[in-house]
Amino acid sequence: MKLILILIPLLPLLGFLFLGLGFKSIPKKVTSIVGPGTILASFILSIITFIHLTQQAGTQSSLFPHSDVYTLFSWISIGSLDISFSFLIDPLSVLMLLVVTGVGFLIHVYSVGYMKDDPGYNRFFAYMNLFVFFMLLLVMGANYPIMFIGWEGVGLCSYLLIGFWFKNHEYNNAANKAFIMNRIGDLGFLLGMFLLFTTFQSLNYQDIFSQAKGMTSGNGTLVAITLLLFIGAVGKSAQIPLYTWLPDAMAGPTPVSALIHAATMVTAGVYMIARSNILYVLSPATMEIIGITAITTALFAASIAIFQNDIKKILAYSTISQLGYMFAALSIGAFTGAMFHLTTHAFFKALLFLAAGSVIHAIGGGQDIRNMGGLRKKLPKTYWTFLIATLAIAGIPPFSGFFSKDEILSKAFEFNHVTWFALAVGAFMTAFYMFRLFYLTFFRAFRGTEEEKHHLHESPAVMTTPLIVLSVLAAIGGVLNIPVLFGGENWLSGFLAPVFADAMAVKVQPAALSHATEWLLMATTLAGCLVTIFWAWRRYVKQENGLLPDEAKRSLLVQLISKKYYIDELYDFVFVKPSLWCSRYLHQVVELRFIDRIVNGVGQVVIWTGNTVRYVQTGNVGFYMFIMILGIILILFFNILI
Amino acid sequence: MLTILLILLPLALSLIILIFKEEKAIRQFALAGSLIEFGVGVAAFIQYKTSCHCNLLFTTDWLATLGVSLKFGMDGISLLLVMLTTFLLPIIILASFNHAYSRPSAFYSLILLMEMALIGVFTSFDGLIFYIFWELALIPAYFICAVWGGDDRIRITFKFFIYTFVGSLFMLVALIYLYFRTPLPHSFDFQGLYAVRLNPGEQTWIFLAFFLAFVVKIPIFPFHTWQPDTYSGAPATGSMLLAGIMLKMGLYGMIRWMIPICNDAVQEWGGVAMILAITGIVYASLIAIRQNDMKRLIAYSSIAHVGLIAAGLLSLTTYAMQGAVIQMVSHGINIVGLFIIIDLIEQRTKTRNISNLGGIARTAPRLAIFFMLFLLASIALPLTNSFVGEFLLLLGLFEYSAIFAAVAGLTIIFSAVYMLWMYQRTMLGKANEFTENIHDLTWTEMAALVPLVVMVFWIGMFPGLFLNVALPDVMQILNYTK
Amino acid sequence: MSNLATIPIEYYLVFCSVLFCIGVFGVLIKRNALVILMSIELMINSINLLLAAFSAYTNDPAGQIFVFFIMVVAAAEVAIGLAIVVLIYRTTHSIDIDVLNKLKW
Amino acid sequence: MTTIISITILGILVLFLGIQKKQSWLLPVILVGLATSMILTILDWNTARSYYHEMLIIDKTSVAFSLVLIFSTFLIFSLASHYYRGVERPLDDIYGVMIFALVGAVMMTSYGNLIMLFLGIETLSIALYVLAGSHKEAITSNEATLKYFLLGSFLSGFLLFGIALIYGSTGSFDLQKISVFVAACHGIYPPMFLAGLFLLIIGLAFKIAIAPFHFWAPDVYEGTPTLLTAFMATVVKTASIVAMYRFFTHTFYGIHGVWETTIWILAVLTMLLGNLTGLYQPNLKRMLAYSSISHSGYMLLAVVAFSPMSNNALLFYTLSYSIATILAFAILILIREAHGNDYFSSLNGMAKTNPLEAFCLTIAMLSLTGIPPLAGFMAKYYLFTTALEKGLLWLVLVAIAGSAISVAYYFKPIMAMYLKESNEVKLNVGRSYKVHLMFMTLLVILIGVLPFLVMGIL
Repeated sequence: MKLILILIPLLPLLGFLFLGLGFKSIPKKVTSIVGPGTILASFILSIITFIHLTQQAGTQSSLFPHSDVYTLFSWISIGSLDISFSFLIDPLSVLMLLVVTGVGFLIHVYSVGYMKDDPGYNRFFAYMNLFVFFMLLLVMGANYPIMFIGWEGVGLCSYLLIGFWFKNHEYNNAANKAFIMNRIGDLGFLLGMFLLFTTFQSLNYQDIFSQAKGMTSGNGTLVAITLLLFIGAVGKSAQIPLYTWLPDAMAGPTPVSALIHAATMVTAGVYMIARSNILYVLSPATMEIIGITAITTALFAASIAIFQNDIKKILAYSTISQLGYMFAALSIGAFTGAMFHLTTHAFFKALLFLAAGSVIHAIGGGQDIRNMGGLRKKLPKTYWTFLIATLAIAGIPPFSGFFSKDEILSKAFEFNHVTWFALAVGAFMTAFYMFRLFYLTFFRAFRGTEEEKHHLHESPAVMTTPLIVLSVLAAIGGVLNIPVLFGGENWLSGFLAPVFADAMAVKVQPAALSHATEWLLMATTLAGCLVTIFWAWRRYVKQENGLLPDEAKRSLLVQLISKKYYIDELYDFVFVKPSLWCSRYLHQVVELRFIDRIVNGVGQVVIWTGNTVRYVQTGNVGFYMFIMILGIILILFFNILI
Repeated sequence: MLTILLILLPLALSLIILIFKEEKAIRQFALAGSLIEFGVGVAAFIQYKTSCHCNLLFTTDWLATLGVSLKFGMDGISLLLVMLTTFLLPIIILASFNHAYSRPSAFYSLILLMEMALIGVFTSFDGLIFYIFWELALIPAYFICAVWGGDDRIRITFKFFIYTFVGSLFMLVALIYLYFRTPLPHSFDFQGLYAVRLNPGEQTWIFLAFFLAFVVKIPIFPFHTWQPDTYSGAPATGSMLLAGIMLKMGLYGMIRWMIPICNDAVQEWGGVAMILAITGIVYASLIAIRQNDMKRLIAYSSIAHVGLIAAGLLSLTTYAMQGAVIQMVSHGINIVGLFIIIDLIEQRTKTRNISNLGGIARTAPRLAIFFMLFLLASIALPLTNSFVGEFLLLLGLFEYSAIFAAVAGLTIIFSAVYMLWMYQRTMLGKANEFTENIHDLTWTEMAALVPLVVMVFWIGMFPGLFLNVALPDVMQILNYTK
Repeated sequence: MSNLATIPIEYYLVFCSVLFCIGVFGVLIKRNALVILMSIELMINSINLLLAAFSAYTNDPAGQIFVFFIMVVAAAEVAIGLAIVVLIYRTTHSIDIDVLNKLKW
Repeated sequence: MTTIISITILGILVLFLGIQKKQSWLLPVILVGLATSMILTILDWNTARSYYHEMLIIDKTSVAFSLVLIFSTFLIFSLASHYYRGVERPLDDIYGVMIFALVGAVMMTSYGNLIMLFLGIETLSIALYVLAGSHKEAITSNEATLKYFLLGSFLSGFLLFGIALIYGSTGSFDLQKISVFVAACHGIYPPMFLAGLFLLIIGLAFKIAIAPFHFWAPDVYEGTPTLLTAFMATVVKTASIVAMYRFFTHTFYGIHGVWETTIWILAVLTMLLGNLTGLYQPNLKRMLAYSSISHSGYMLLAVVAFSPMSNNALLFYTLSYSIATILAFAILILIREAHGNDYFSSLNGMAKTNPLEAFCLTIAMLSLTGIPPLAGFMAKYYLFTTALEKGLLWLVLVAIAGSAISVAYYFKPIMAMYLKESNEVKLNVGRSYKVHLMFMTLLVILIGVLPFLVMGIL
């Protein structure tokens, strides 16, 4: 078992080393095998682990059931600080393992086709493998430092992959932006860890959680810890205020966006909070803050998505808003819901990106949906898969998104109605902008240039197969957690239950909803979605002029939104410019004019004195004699007469 | 015995090398010599026993009348630094091969002499001998930087010399003062000096004297202004020696002398000193963001990094102290790596200005990769050496004061900002007339860089070995402050 | 001896000091090398007188012997001094001490 | 005693050789003679005795310092052949006078009686007046000798007056008797005696070149022929400081309190003035003059804090100082010869044209600065510890500040030699001279690294 666990992250790492050190010399064929191969292998291994875990369920007697900790070696150990390189296997991490490796594998396969003609082919797969390695560390780690290794590692890989086409400084800037914003979060995470350590004298999940169980709810330290960790999550999962890097991150190749900026990395924050559920449950204040942030983000991002025209940017904003959903779920203690949505989202959002990728591929680089349209005929596979994904994200039954969203919504309703309402509105907006995107891309006549028109073609099988597989998953992903309502048995909840057991025990459970209410809610949201979809259809398929509304007619609000609320400009004005100015000021004025001048001043004063003193040496004997006599008189005077 | 050998070998080499005439022989001799020295260092490392606090002791009377004795030995901390020195020297020498330095024999002789002085500093357990080596190290450093340096070197290096010299004079006074406070017969032996009980007033003065000496050397804001000029003015080899090893003398001095001797004062004034150091972190990082000369940028970043180390030391917590020791080694490795890279770039493009560079990643990918590795190391990415150090340092600081830790932690963000900026502007983007047709790393250059990278990840992944070596002595030092 | 004893020692002391001071002032005021030389001689002679007086009063011959030493030395000094003055005169055609101040600062 | 006699005989011998027109024999004879007299001196080691009713007292201290003096003279003489090469006038007079000056100096280290002190000083001074002017054609030399003579004889007048007053109040010239008197008067001292004491101090201070009686030094040093400047800067200074020291330890240790403050102030004044004024000097020789002034300031520390250790410290200091200074002057001679002047600009790029000489001068400068591990550092360190032992913290701080300042001017030649563009003028140096330079350099380093050879022998 241990070997398997070691192999799961090790294989991608080996893949990375092989491709990385092998460098340009490795032929593309080998790469196309090694790259996805390693991931496939660890996917299989993950499945084995999964099976192993389900079999031995309940047979464990460790601190929290259904979990194993495998220690490889002690990493840093001083006194009571003992950070060991150890993996934790429990339902939560296994679920993440499956998602990461599974989706990761599909995307790798897709990339084989997508990156075919790229000079940096090997480099690309090296990075991707490295990413998977770090992501696996992140989810498998049995203590916060190991998670942090993965946490920063994935950040690095996202940096490398966003700036993959490094000749373009726009992309590089995007990459830097991503890395630095993540770093801001990481500092929070780091401080959180320190506080954890000073409080619990350990950084292992088990020790911490078992101690935390005993603590009173709303404990100040816990609140501080959870908040600090949440800052980390905000950075990593692109929530307000640290979300602006994600849309820019679309500069990277589309598979990257699919894997890192949709399916896996950005959900790390969700995973982290789900992992430390007990801490969060015990600090309601934090939960409220999370809730507010999450809901604001959800709506905010969705509203921006409505007016974007770059196919990938739209998806990026939709990712942000979906992440908002997940955090909202967490904030109301619906950890299972969050993880469920995380999973389904991984499916359909990855699918969306890949499909978008194939669209872009087909057109030959163009990403502006205003220059697309009518691709339904040209790319049928892409069309259908995209449709499924869109339905899924829009929350149309029986597609996966419906179930995950519905669970969150009903939980929200239990929690309080305002939350529910906000999230419902979010759902409607999602439905709207997704279908806007869908219609504009696939319906009506093609609006691109001529040679683009010629270029149009369905992507090769190597790309479409993953699309199909994913679309299947996106379609039926819901079965993971079919609510009792539909005669399901909430399998996922059952599976994850042990992880959240303590949290659930602590949390005050609101009265469960009656089936009637649930039906009602479901109906309402569904209706709302359908209406918005219809409206989108009216606006973008039927209406002639509705297609490209000219800027002038737009209301101020709309313009504000379509300019992304000028947040980037704001940050630039508030943070970037001042710090640059500060840097220059410190160097030019404080450093050179002040500190250094004082230092030199001392020397200059001494030299000046020397220069003046030396003129006493007049070279005139009489004068010398006079001074001497003066000296003699003084000495005699002071020593004898006084 | 090994200790004294470690000191005498470089001295002998530095004298012998003067007889060689043609450059090739000199270089090979220097390299071989430094490698042998490294071998001796390794031998010492093997012989070293963590159990006893002062290993490989060598003692003999020197000035019985003045209670000065040649007492050389190693505890874990010195051992690590000696290892660092002996490890870096061959690499630095190797890296200097693609320069055609005038009067090579003198050049390499000075380098070896400096190695001798540095090892002397790290291994001497007698106050005066420590001071003698401390000053001795300054002379070769001065000449290396002044004679083979860049433009405006005369002013810069002289400033550097007189600044550090004046600083260390204070230490001399402090040492002599302590000497007279030791019980008769007076002696400079470190135990004797540790044992001196001073009243608060004296403590403060002694502390200030030591602090001034070390703070200038390290350097810590606001005593740092000599450093960026010197680093950028010095020849590549010089900056490596200064930044990689010599700068550690100050930190080492803090651990070995300042903290144990005036522990009360450290506890009393440490806060203020830490505020200085932490201010320095933010200050230097901010300045680094806007630097155009790569060497200057690194210089400022180094001020920030050592500021963190110093702050950690003064927090007097086990973790921070441990972190400081590890980080001293890591910083040495990383900054030497970065300076080598910068030097290689300058060699190829004849410029060091970020604004002139770009697109090297395409023309010289290996170079870019190594650069990236050292960059990641110096921004403390997990699994690289300086993450271990900074993690422990910040943890220790956090135990001392959360605010300090939070502010000092900003270095994590800032370092990313300026380092990535530098990387982007030099390596990425489109190639220009400077960088169009530069050749990639040669094998000798790789030979210089690879060991560093190995160390980066070794310390990053398995720091246990190094931590365990230092731990008992760190505890020992901290015991004096109890 | 007896008649000498009637004059108290202080008189000698004061007188010699005055002589000495006159010599000093001579040195300070005059610019002429020769005059300065003479003033110095005056100083020395005053000292000789003083020593003689002391030795007489303490009945200790050492003082008077020392006086002879001093005379010898003084003579030598003067010889050198005059030589130097001549040397200077050769080069500068003046014996004013202020003429020569090439060496300064 | 044998020392004085042997040296005197040597002097007479030199003059005799001069009469015999045996110029070529001069230097060999002198060097051999000095060597033998050194040996004879060493033979007096441990035989503490006095001659002629305590006129001369030979003890360890005096022997040690006599050795330093003779050794310095020896070093200087071994430069002479190169310095006076191409001078056709007979040199027996100059050499002879130098040797007689040495006799005076030795007397000053071993006097037991104020008369001997006076005679010693005068023998030294009068000889020096001659030497300073020995370069008759050079107007600077004339000026130097004039200044030196006028000021010297003027101040010796005061010295003499001081002796007279002391004699008057104590009734004796003998140090022992004087100290008996001092002990007898239990803290209340007649003003006449005090006046005498201080006049005596002043007289000596002039010879050592202590501010404010230092004015002659820079001018005279600059004007005097370089070889003899070296003699002044080392032998004369050493002899005078020893005389002062001896006279305090042998006689006035009882009344430490009376003169301590004065010397204290003089020391501070000297160190500051010497170092500060040194900063701005354009030429090496004058710079060395100021450095010698500041060094006499440091030496005063030993006098202020006299303890069993301090004569050791003083010995060590004078020795290392003398060697370093002579070394510097040795290079200076070469430079003046090559360039006709000794401005720092003439040193430019010497490291390229004459690496060895550059190295030697560097060592000399570093040693004078007090950089470990050279002799200068150990000397300063030793001196400062002795001072600190007496609790003279502030004085030491001033001294340290002084040496910090001194870095600025001691590094001028170094920077000129190593960092400035070369002016392609090669100094022509004989092999023997090279050897001599290396010998002195080696000494400077050795004494620094193995200080126990010299330290603590007293």
